[in-house]
Amino acid sequence: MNIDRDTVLKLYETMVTIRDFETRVKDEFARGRIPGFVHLYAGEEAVATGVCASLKEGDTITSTHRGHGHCIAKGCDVDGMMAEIFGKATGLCKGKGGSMHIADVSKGMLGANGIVGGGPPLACGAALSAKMRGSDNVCICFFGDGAAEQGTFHESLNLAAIWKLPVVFVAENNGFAESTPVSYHCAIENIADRAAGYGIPGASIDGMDVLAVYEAAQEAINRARKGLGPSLLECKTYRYHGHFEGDQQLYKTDELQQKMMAHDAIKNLHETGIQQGLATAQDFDAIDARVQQKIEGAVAFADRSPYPELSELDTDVYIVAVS
Amino acid sequence: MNIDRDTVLKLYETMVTIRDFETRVKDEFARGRIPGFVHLYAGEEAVATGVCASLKEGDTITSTHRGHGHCIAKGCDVDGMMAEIFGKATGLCKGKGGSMHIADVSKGMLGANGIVGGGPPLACGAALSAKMRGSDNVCICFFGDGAAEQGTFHESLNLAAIWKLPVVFVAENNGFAESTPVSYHCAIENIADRAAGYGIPGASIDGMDVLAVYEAAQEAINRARKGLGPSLLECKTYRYHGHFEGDQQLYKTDELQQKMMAHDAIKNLHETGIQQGLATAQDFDAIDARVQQKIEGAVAFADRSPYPELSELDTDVYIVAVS
Amino acid sequence: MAVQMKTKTVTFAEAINEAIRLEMRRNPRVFLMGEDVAGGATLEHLEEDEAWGGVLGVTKGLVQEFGRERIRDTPISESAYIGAAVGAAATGMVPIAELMFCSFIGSCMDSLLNQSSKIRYMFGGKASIPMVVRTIIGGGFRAAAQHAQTLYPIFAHIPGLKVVAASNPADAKGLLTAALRDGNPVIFCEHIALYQIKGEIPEGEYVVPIGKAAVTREGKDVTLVGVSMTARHALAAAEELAKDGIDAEVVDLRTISPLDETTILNSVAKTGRLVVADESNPVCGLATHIAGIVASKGFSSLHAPVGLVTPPHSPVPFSPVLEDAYLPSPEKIVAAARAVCGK
Amino acid sequence: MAVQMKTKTVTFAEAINEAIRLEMRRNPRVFLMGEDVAGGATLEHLEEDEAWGGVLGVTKGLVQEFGRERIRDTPISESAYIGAAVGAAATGMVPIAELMFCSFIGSCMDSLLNQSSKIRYMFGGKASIPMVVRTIIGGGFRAAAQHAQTLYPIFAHIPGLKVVAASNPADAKGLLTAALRDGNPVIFCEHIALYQIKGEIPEGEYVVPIGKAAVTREGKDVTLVGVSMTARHALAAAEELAKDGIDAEVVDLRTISPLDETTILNSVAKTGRLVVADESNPVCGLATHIAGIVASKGFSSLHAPVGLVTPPHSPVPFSPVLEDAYLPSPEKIVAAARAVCGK
Ligand SMILES: Cc1ncc(C[n+]2csc(CCOP(=O)(O)OP(=O)(O)O)c2C)c(N)n1
Ligand SMILES: Cc1ncc(C[n+]2csc(CCOP(=O)(O)OP(=O)(O)O)c2C)c(N)n1
Ligand SMILES: [Mg+2]
Ligand SMILES: [Mg+2]
Repeated sequence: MNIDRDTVLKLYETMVTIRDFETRVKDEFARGRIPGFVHLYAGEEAVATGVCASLKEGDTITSTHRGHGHCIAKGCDVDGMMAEIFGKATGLCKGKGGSMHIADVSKGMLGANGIVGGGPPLACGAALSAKMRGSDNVCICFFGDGAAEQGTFHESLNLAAIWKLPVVFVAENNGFAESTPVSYHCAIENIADRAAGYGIPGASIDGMDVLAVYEAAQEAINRARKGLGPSLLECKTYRYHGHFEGDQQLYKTDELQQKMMAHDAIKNLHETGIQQGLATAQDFDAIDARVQQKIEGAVAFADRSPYPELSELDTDVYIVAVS
Repeated sequence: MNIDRDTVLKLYETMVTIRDFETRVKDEFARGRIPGFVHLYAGEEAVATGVCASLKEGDTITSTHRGHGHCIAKGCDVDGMMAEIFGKATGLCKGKGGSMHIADVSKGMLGANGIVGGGPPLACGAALSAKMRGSDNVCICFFGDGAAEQGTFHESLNLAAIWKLPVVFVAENNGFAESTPVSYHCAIENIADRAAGYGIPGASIDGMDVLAVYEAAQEAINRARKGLGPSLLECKTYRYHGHFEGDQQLYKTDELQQKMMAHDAIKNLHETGIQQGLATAQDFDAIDARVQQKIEGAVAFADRSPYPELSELDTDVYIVAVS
Repeated sequence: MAVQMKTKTVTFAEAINEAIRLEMRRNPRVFLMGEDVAGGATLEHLEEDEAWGGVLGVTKGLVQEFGRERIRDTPISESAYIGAAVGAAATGMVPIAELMFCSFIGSCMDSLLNQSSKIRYMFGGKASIPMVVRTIIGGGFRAAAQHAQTLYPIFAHIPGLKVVAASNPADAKGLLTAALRDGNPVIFCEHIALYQIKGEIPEGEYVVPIGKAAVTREGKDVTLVGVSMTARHALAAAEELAKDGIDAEVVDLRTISPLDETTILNSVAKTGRLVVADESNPVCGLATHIAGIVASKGFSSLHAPVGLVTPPHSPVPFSPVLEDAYLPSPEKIVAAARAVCGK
Repeated sequence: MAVQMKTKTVTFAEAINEAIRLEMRRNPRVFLMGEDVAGGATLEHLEEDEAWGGVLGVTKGLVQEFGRERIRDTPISESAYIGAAVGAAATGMVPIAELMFCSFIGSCMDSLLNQSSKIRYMFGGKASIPMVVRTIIGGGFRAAAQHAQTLYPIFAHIPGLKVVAASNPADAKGLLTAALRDGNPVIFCEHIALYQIKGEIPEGEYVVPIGKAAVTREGKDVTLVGVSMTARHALAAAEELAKDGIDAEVVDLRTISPLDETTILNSVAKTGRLVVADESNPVCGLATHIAGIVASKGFSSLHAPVGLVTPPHSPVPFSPVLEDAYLPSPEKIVAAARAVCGK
């Protein structure tokens, strides 16, 4: 695959944005400024980034409880995201959803989802809709290794297969579902091998290598766009922080943590970019600086934004008749 | 495999009992004497019969909406069954369950189930129970091809696999889920191929050949008894009548119906038994006569039995405290 | 309504079929999916008019006009296809998902409990989920515990869902049309024992507003509230009560959520007495809900205890004798009304 | 109770842990399964005392005593493992299945709606399903729409289930013990904001009967009914009301199904006034159910409209300011009580 400079820098910027966003959320949470349950995507940046890089206008994604990275990769506004996570009126969901329900349908981001396994059926629907509306749009369904044991995974893969829906199912296998290792909860080693049960392509790839993800996802996305149906792409990845903030992660060994962090996706791309002469250290530094500013701005925005009015409590439950 | 005379006659008697029972239920339904929805097992006798022949005391089965055959093969009393289907107080469930909920837990028959996909989780539980109680008992989970698209199928196979539960999942692939062909609703040709997604053995066999079923099931059951975990056995079979009584079955072609009925399991065993010198026509005739009497008796029993008292309406909802 | 309309006599099932047909003609974004809603998908020998059209034939014939893309057979994967309806609704379509029997909500509850109902709110009003789930409720067919439930209290309990249940063909047509234009997830409950009941329906476009109950009989002595089948039972009971000199007013709810509290409270303000007849189970069901609303918001008009006519707190039994005893009936409503009227 | 018991002070979470521990010691058929209830299954480096013990640590330490067969981590397959609990219960075991948050009922509703609750009835009383589902309810943790629901009205609506929700450590211990001996499927609801609350519990075996409410404060002017967190709010409200000269009686339901109607009706017979405070949503919820029961069976004792204190008919919002406004509180109960007392 030919990767050009623009692609490298774009992938890098997205990954760094996610990393910095999450790192900042972690800090703000520790400072007690973020309420609720927060699940960070740090470590897994290559997956959302590599997959979403091949999406276009009208494409959609479904996400999980660990959704910040998907949002950013799909182009959601980080100011609105941070404000949402702070519970502010200027948040993407007016503060009503929070981290676990952050969404921007106008950007094709169909929502983080607090229900493990909640996404796959929605993804089938978005893909069916794209198909019935005559577009060549696709839907990406992100889900964790733990979600691969939910019934909705199975039903959705079968449905997408028999209807040849333009969905790419992306398993983010980070080795754990909460504190439970995938080797315990899953009867087989590679989730991608379940693709055979639905007669669709399946592939297991290194989810810490953004270029590998980019390449594999592009193939699956193109296939879906052409009307050839769904694929299952398993990205082996790793989360750097706890399942949620507050988790002490004793179920991880230091060896594992060090090994995976040594294989960091951002560092890898940085190195590859320079080695292959596609970008310079200065290019990357400029991005780092820009992103830092952006995240700083997002926190400031969230900070100065007001909380929702109490009148918001029972609005937005129903849409007022459209007809 | 060595099949002896006793086995042949036992298999034959069970199959004929099911066939005659169902034929009679069909008639009685047509005469307006059976209320509700009735799903007949005629045509599929070899599956329940061949599988249950290797079960022993303490083994359990879970069933489906099409459960009469499973009941008979598991040794339920046909008088009590017929009375149940008639809605009588002497029925196995005192008339409260009917055809779709017929059960006899004392016989290890954990119930017909009106919910497609309802059985697999229950089967995992019965198997887990057998295992935790230190027995070598197994549970057989019968389910239709249509149920293979339910999420519970997937979750249960994975759970049984990781916990090495003594379950044999028996897919009764009769080609249709209601009027929908399996070739439409299932993304792959053989349901048994899904076993690979759980790292367990899977096999597709001729479900109209009771000896083939007997043999394959015995292997899977033995495996389960030895603590080696679950298997998935797909029996390709065919239902002779409608999805339920009243169904005109226009979705079947005459060719298909004739082809499958020509391959009748009972006829096959009759022929094989005589050809191989394991039994005589007289042996079979004697069974036919005995079974006819038994079914006649069951109808008479159901007929003369009283309906439940109205005081039964709200009893049996809760067990009175046991402590 | 004062407007003159051409009418015709059809069954409840036909009225539903017609509402879907007209709305699918009008709005290309509407489509139907469910198990065997067309029937026999991909079978070449099967003529489209021989296809099932749903387990009880309610959607028969639609596939001929709209084809198998828009009348879409599904696998038995309620979680996937009802969840898919949510995803499709969020992205520009107006799906009708058939959940064959409401009891099967057990197999797809998440799509209603946590997705369709909550997305709009969780997303701060920046999404809408215009979809309809059609589902069978009710007893009388000896379908027993797992097929004869009446589970709308569970649906009504969930904010973000609307819940509708017609008692006659005209309302069925008008409410289903309204549901398909509502813009919110609407659960459209069809009582199994109503499908073959006939009635007049207006020809052509016909909308009955969601959220408005109908006073189907005026009276001054007692208010009888019912919905779906029990709305009919209430009318029959009122005729019987008239013979005793009890002049009952009958309220057919038509919509369960949002509940038309105003119509109920106005009626009780007039009559001073209330009987609620409902086929759902009694605990946290619809009957006590309405009684509770009146005890809270209409207490001063109430002159007698509220009469509740519901099944017992038990599953639906199979045996005909038991099921008959289980279900609400005009006789039970009459008895309850007499009791609250002190006669 | 008059019996002298040795007591100790523990948190609500510890009380639950102890009830499970004692019952597992007593009855070898009892076992626990759920996601991370032990935690870190098969990880060799992990010491058992470092394992999670449930997402909020409630079952921490049990795996050390009982091992991983009886404290059993599951995949995220609620349908399979809660359904498995039913199958295990039908065949001689007494499973405790943890449904981490009650909202996740969407992923396994069938096992409760159509299997565990109905098997005994459908099988003519010839089976029993002795199992407990432990599940988190309630708000206050900014967990938003899909994690902060209070769904016991849905459970209570289903005949065949029992539903319990303690408000303090002692009841938690006693009711969970009772649930494990009940022989029926019991849904044991644990309010997330109660876990760290401390209270005295009796040492050793302690059983609080299912189906009996507790009058936690006697009074003559108004009855305040609550359950779980709202039972505490009601007590706090009563103290506040006392300052105004309103003498409130407080009923802590403890069991939601079967509901102790007698205790409620007796109290209302004494006070003539009723306020129900409940954290579940208001339509077909618990508050109107109780109001409806009283309007039907205790009408003659009622001297004022029933006061209802519930969240609005909307999902649980995330933002702290909104969630605080959403939840019932002592202040809201005080206001409702004043209103029904005409003060
Ligand atoms: C239906 C449901 N069950 C359980 C949970 C609780 N839960 C939240 S995240 C999680 C683990 C998810 O693991 P995985 O899918 O691998 O995603 P990861 O957290 O690793 O990204 C669990 C069990 C939930 N939110 N929804
Ligand atoms: C959850 C659920 N969905 C739908 C149905 C309606 N239904 C009853 S039987 C059936 C077809 C089942 O097909 P299959 O599993 O192949 O069994 P078969 O009838 O062929 O024996 C359907 C859709 C149901 N009972 N339960
Ligand atoms: Mg994971
Ligand atoms: Mg079939």
